[in-house]
Amino acid sequence: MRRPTLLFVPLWVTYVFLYLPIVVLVVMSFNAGESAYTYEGFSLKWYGELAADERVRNGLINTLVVAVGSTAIATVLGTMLAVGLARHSRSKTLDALALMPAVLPDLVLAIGLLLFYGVIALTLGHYSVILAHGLFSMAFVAAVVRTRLSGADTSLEEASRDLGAGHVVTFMKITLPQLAPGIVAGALLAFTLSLDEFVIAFFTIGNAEPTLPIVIYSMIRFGVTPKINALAAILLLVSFAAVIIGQRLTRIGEGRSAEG
Amino acid sequence: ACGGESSTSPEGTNAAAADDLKPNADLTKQSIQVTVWDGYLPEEFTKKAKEQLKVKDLKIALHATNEDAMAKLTASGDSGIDVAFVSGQYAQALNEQGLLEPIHPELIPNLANLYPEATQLSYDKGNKISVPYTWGTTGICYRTDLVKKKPTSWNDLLKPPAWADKKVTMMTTERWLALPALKALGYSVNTDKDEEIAQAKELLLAQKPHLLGYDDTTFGDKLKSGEALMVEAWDGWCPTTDPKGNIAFEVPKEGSDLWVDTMVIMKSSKNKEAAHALINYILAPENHSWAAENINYKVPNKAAMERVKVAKGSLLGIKPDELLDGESIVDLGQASTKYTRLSTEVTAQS
Amino acid sequence: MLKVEGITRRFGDVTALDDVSLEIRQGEFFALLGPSGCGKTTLLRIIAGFETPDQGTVTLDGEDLLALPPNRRPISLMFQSYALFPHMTVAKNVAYGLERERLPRQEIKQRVGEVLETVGLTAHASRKPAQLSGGQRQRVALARSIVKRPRLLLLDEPLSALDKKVRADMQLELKRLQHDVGITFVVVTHDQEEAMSLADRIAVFDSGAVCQVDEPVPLYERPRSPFVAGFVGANNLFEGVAGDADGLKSEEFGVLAGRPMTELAAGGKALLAVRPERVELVGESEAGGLRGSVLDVSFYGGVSHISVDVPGRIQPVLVAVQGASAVEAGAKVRVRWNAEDAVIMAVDQ
Amino acid sequence: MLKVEGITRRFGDVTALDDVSLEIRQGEFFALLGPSGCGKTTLLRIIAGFETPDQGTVTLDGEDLLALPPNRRPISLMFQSYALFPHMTVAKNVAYGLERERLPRQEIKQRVGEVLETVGLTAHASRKPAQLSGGQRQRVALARSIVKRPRLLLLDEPLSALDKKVRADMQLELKRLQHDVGITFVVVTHDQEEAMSLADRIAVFDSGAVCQVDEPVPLYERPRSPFVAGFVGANNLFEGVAGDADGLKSEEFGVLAGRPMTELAAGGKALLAVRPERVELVGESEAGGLRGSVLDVSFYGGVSHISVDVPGRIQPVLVAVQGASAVEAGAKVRVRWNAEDAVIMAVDQ
Amino acid sequence: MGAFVFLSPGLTYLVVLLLVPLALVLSNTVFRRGRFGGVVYEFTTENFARLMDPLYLGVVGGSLRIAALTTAIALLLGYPTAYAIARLSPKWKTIALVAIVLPFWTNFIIRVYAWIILLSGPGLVNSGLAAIGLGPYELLYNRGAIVTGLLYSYLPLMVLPLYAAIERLDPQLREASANLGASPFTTFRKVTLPLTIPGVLSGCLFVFVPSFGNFVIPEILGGNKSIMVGNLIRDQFLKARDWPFGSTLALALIAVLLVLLMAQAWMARRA
Ligand SMILES: Nc1ncnc2c1ncn2[C@@H]1O[C@H](COP(=O)(O)OP(=O)(O)OP(=O)(O)O)[C@@H](O)[C@H]1O
Ligand SMILES: Nc1ncnc2c1ncn2[C@@H]1O[C@H](COP(=O)(O)OP(=O)(O)OP(=O)(O)O)[C@@H](O)[C@H]1O
Ligand SMILES: NCCCCNCCCN
Ligand SMILES: [Mg+2]
Ligand SMILES: [Mg+2]
Repeated sequence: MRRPTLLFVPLWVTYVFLYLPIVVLVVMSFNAGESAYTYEGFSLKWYGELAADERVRNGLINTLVVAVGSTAIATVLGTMLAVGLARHSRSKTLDALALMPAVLPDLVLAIGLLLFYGVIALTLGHYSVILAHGLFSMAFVAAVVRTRLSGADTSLEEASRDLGAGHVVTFMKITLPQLAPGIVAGALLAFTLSLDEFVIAFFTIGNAEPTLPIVIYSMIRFGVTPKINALAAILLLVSFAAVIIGQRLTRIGEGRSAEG
Repeated sequence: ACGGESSTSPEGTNAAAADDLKPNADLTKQSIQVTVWDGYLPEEFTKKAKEQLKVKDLKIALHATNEDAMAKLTASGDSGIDVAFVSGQYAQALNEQGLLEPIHPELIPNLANLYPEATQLSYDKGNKISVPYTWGTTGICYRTDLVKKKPTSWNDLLKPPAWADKKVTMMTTERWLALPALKALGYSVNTDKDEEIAQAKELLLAQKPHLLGYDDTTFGDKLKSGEALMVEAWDGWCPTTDPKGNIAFEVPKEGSDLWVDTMVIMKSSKNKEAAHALINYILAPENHSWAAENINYKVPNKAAMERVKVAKGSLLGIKPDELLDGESIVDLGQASTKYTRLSTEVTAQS
Repeated sequence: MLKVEGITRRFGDVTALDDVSLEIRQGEFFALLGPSGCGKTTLLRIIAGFETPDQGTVTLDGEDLLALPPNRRPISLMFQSYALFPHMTVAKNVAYGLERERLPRQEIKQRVGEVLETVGLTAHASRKPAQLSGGQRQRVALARSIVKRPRLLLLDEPLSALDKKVRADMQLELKRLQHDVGITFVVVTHDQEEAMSLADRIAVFDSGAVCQVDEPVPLYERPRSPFVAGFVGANNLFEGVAGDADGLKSEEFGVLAGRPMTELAAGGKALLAVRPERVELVGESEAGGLRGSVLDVSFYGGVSHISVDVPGRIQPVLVAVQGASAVEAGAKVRVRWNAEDAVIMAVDQ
Repeated sequence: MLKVEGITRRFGDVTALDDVSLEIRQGEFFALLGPSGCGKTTLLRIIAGFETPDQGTVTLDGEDLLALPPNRRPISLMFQSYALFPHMTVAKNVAYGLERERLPRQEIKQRVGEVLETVGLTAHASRKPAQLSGGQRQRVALARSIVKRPRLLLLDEPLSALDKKVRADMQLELKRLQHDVGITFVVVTHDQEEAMSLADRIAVFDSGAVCQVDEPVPLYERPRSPFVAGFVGANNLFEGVAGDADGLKSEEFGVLAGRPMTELAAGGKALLAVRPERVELVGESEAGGLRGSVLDVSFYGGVSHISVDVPGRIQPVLVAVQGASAVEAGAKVRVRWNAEDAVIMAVDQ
Repeated sequence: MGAFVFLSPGLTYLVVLLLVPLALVLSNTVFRRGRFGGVVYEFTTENFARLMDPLYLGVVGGSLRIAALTTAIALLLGYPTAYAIARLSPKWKTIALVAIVLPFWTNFIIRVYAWIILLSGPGLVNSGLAAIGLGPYELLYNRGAIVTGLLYSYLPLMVLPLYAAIERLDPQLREASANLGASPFTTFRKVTLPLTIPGVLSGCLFVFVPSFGNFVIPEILGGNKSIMVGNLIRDQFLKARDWPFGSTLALALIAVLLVLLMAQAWMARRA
């Protein structure tokens, strides 16, 4: 069928909206001047300053550690939860409970967790942030996966059971691949949310070395310099690289499964 | 366990109730965890202090605001923090909750370097629970090239002239939000009288439509970019040393505050001797002067200030006795909620 | 072998199965025949374990089947909707059940190859289901369930999307499987021809209940109820009362030749059924039978169906003749049949 | 009316349609008959506008159809997979197309009621598709496309899930629509009987190409190619060479009686086809025909199929007789036919 | 059996790290603030009485309006976007989707700051407008700027679930609708939209909630001039150190969200 080009107007509006500020950030990162707002000529000096900033580097590492850890927890538990709720439960209460961390404002969750960690006298650190991020990420993963599950054909699972597969094998071989796009989307969402999460991390990291958003938050408190723009540009570059590598990897993965 | 109980311990816990600390304790067995504002200590601080004090470990955590620090220090069972940097009234509040270890002056010989004025701060007379690190005041920071008339009164900010309409900012942290109005009305910054606070509110509400915004942190940038012409500012954060030389600071004639950022030692600390040793290290003139030179805040350390070269336009020249003209902000306990409400009422108004 | 007893299943206010009992013998080819929506799929799903009956028991060689989870039942079900795994190739789909039995790879490969050969999809082994036509998908589903050689194979409309030719091949293949491997088959179909040509025995369903279980010829020739008579083959039905030795007393046509299936109460309401292929079409001038005029001639390939409008009847009388027919619409004719070709049965009130 | 010219459509390396040309006349009932995967659905999708051909044109009364978006084509398509709207009731599904025409509510209600009556789903009007059986869904899909009374109605396997009885009703209904409303029909089917009984003309497809377009009786009786002969009806085929006036010269059986369809080059490879119902089964002692023994007897209701193993042939010879047959497997018999009942055609190399 | 295997790990996690902490927060609501912060375990209902103060109710109402407006715009922009992405070829689909989330891999705060550069008095938008002889307009430090920032931050949370819902629609349903005479728009309204309501609801929830509870964006882009309920809560915990009242505000917020969740469940069931 012919595609009406009109259909793609909103898409372009969205991309312009999403990328205009990003482009501005990147351009301003090459600002020779001190101001984050007014461009005064080209310079790479802010990148040099950034490179010398050990806190930013460590912040980035900590952020990745937290994001990978919490995404792993959230993806596994969230997927299981979605399947369990969709296939083995009729409880509306459990449904609501599973969605709650995603719909609870960060602040409430942060305060609650802080109180809780205090009560059990846990010395805070990166793992307490991972647990906290895992909690809301799990809800996001579960929600996305369930959206996919609700449209999935249950007769596929029945067919698998009929062919002699137990619950677990059916889950691994049939349900999971069916859900894969949902799980990947959920994991991506979880990872993205964690990378960027500030409030909860701020409250639950204790005295451990801060994650990048916390570093940025405190940098910004003392005024915005193009150094922060340079950081944004680098993050963007890293993201692009990650995406391209990720694409390559999935393509290799697909190639292999097509042969088998 | 949910945060500090409301302690009934009297103001200024006496030293007799404190632990016995050994001046010659083996510091190599102690590790120090500090929480401090970002940028408040030099980058090489950790390495140098660790070397010199010979402590087992020294770690720095950062907080952005007093509030953040309070959340850390009061919420969980054991924060793990030995030394914290907070503003004076917060030190007072922490002490009210029984969370602070009294200062053992015998372990901090460098206390002698402080200005005498720095031992008479109203939230902690005699430095019983805190040791001041920086101090300063609040005033109007402005663009000399763009204002039509130099501001001299808080009213210049509260009722901006037409040329400054929507080009002024106020601070949002509640006590500093109220300060210009209270001072303009001639009241104490520590008032707990409903009537006075209500009048301040009227002034602030009337001001709101003429504001660019409320800003605690980036007002300097707004001045530099010309978005703002006059802002309420802490002295050190007013970019008077900007090379363009078009920014100045003025303490309005109605008077202002004296704020102090201090160091405290947590009662829960297991490394109290090392904590004292660290404060003593910071008070050494060659160390303490760093703060004045790099964060543009005056330090209450006579010996240190004498080493500092005052740059052109710098506000470091303000003398301690001038500073003491300012009124110290103290914690108001229950009455502090009145200020929260005031700031809510002002900011919620549309 | 398989014993279904007193099974009832309701969905809300729909009773899909109503006290159904059946017994299926070892090695038998059993067909469930019935109109759309009569509960055939539901029964298979209960046997396979995907639906729980509200009442009743299902046993396989005396063992309670309902207590076993679906994957422990030695039963394969071919789904009416195929339920092919969309992310697997045809070969992977077929191999799936064998892999669950942990057979050696070599054996799996060989058996998959054989069964794909059988269903004529060797060339499509590495395609995904989305790239197949409807009939091709059905064959994959069939291959996937027969490759396991289960003790009991349940097939839900296995051949409905296939053309006659492939269908005939498949039917032969199913029969061969039944003989060679000794699998017991239960096939759901709404196609009476398929049921009759394949099955050893047929159960006719109507609205969730079993009407008659019989071998094909008796079922066809001696239906026990008007429903079966009407459903199995396009019977010509005449209403009347029983009692006459020669046939059915009809109000409009007098006595119609026929034989009662069972002892009938004289004077009771009854129905006479006669198959289209047993009805003879003769010239108007011949003796006997009923007069009428040809309404329509339909050519079906091997046979032609001629509908004859007989005054006094609403439904035309259907006559089947081999090959193309020479009569034309509008011709005046007579229809008649031999008494032994017509069945008389009671109508239950 | 509808003219399809030189349509080609490829999916990757599969050529679903290969230079297909057809002409369908106003008011005609046209059937597309062909094995699974031969491209029937693809052709309908091109006509309806959901697939763009790689080459070729489609015109409706001279107007270029390919230039119109699907919703502007005066064509209804009934999807093979039904494509019922899962969130709407049966009645809503059926009313959907009428609502798009902004008909008065009263009229919509009435027409929906009528069509549901026709397909026997009045009682299910307020159910959702998920609560229906396979056959019921198919009938909803059918109702949804016929209710619009479009100029051209494309039906993709409209009756495959229905039992014989409902199917016969539906077939009558389709024919009535054709006559009363004057709709032109294109029906896809793999069921040759359905094609023959319904259609005015039939196009036989094979692997994306049209093999023969003809009326049912000629198609059945005079297939022009071995494929058509094999596909339409279960023909018995014999190989040999043309040339003899009486029939086909076969290596194994000598001359077999038959009539050539067209002029055949003497000595060219040829095939003789004879319909099972044209083959006569006689005692071993009778004269003529081929000797063999009965392999299997299948009862199909109206007819029985008897397969006879004839030494010298791999495939058994199929014989159709009316009703149940008395012969049993193993009996020694002869098969024979009249010359005018067997067709001889050339085999293209 | 299956229920236990699949549900118990996640549920345990939820109980320990969600319900228990929330119970701790909620228990605060019936106690008094200590003189210098903290909690005094003395029963009181004063926090709830305070909640009814028009001052606080007004802030809650204002936040609801801002969040609702943001959500509505996100839906209006996000739906066609997700729809267009779902119609792309598989290869472009992935790229288009990644492009939606990519900006998020920089940093929330930096991205919000970028809008200051764009919207401020001497900023880019005003410069652009000046070039065509318009403005300058006050684009920053007002509600519009807050909504822009919220929209910018949470639009992808609308697009992703919508995309998931649209993508799994059987394309034949759209075809059937077109075939029955429906224009693309009618097909959208009658078939696509109703069948993607679950995705719409998830997307709306994912945008509404963080918008409603936000406090960073009103601070940065709103110039702190119009606070939202998130600022209120944050201030009670961090500034006023009035945990009991902060907890009570949090409870109000949770209550609003529970109502929304129930509405969502109800609508999803009807769809
Ligand atoms: N999940 C369900 N909810 C409600 N009713 C149902 C459900 N499943 C089946 N039914 C109803 O139960 C009856 C029997 O359905 P079933 O699928 O067993 O029919 P069937 O004999 O297989 O028909 P077909 O030949 O058309 O496939 C039908 O009336 C159907 O509408
Ligand atoms: N989207 C597609 N991608 C790849 N191959 C396809 C696609 N659609 C159809 N085909 C192939 O094109 C050929 C014709 O398919 P089509 O669906 O038209 O067959 P059909 O005649 O309708 O068969 P059936 O009677 O089984 O429904 C088949 O070989 C099929 O595998
Ligand atoms: N960049 C903002 C990340 C927001 C994450 N919110 C999680 C919701 C927790 N309730
Ligand atoms: Mg069925
Ligand atoms: Mg097809």
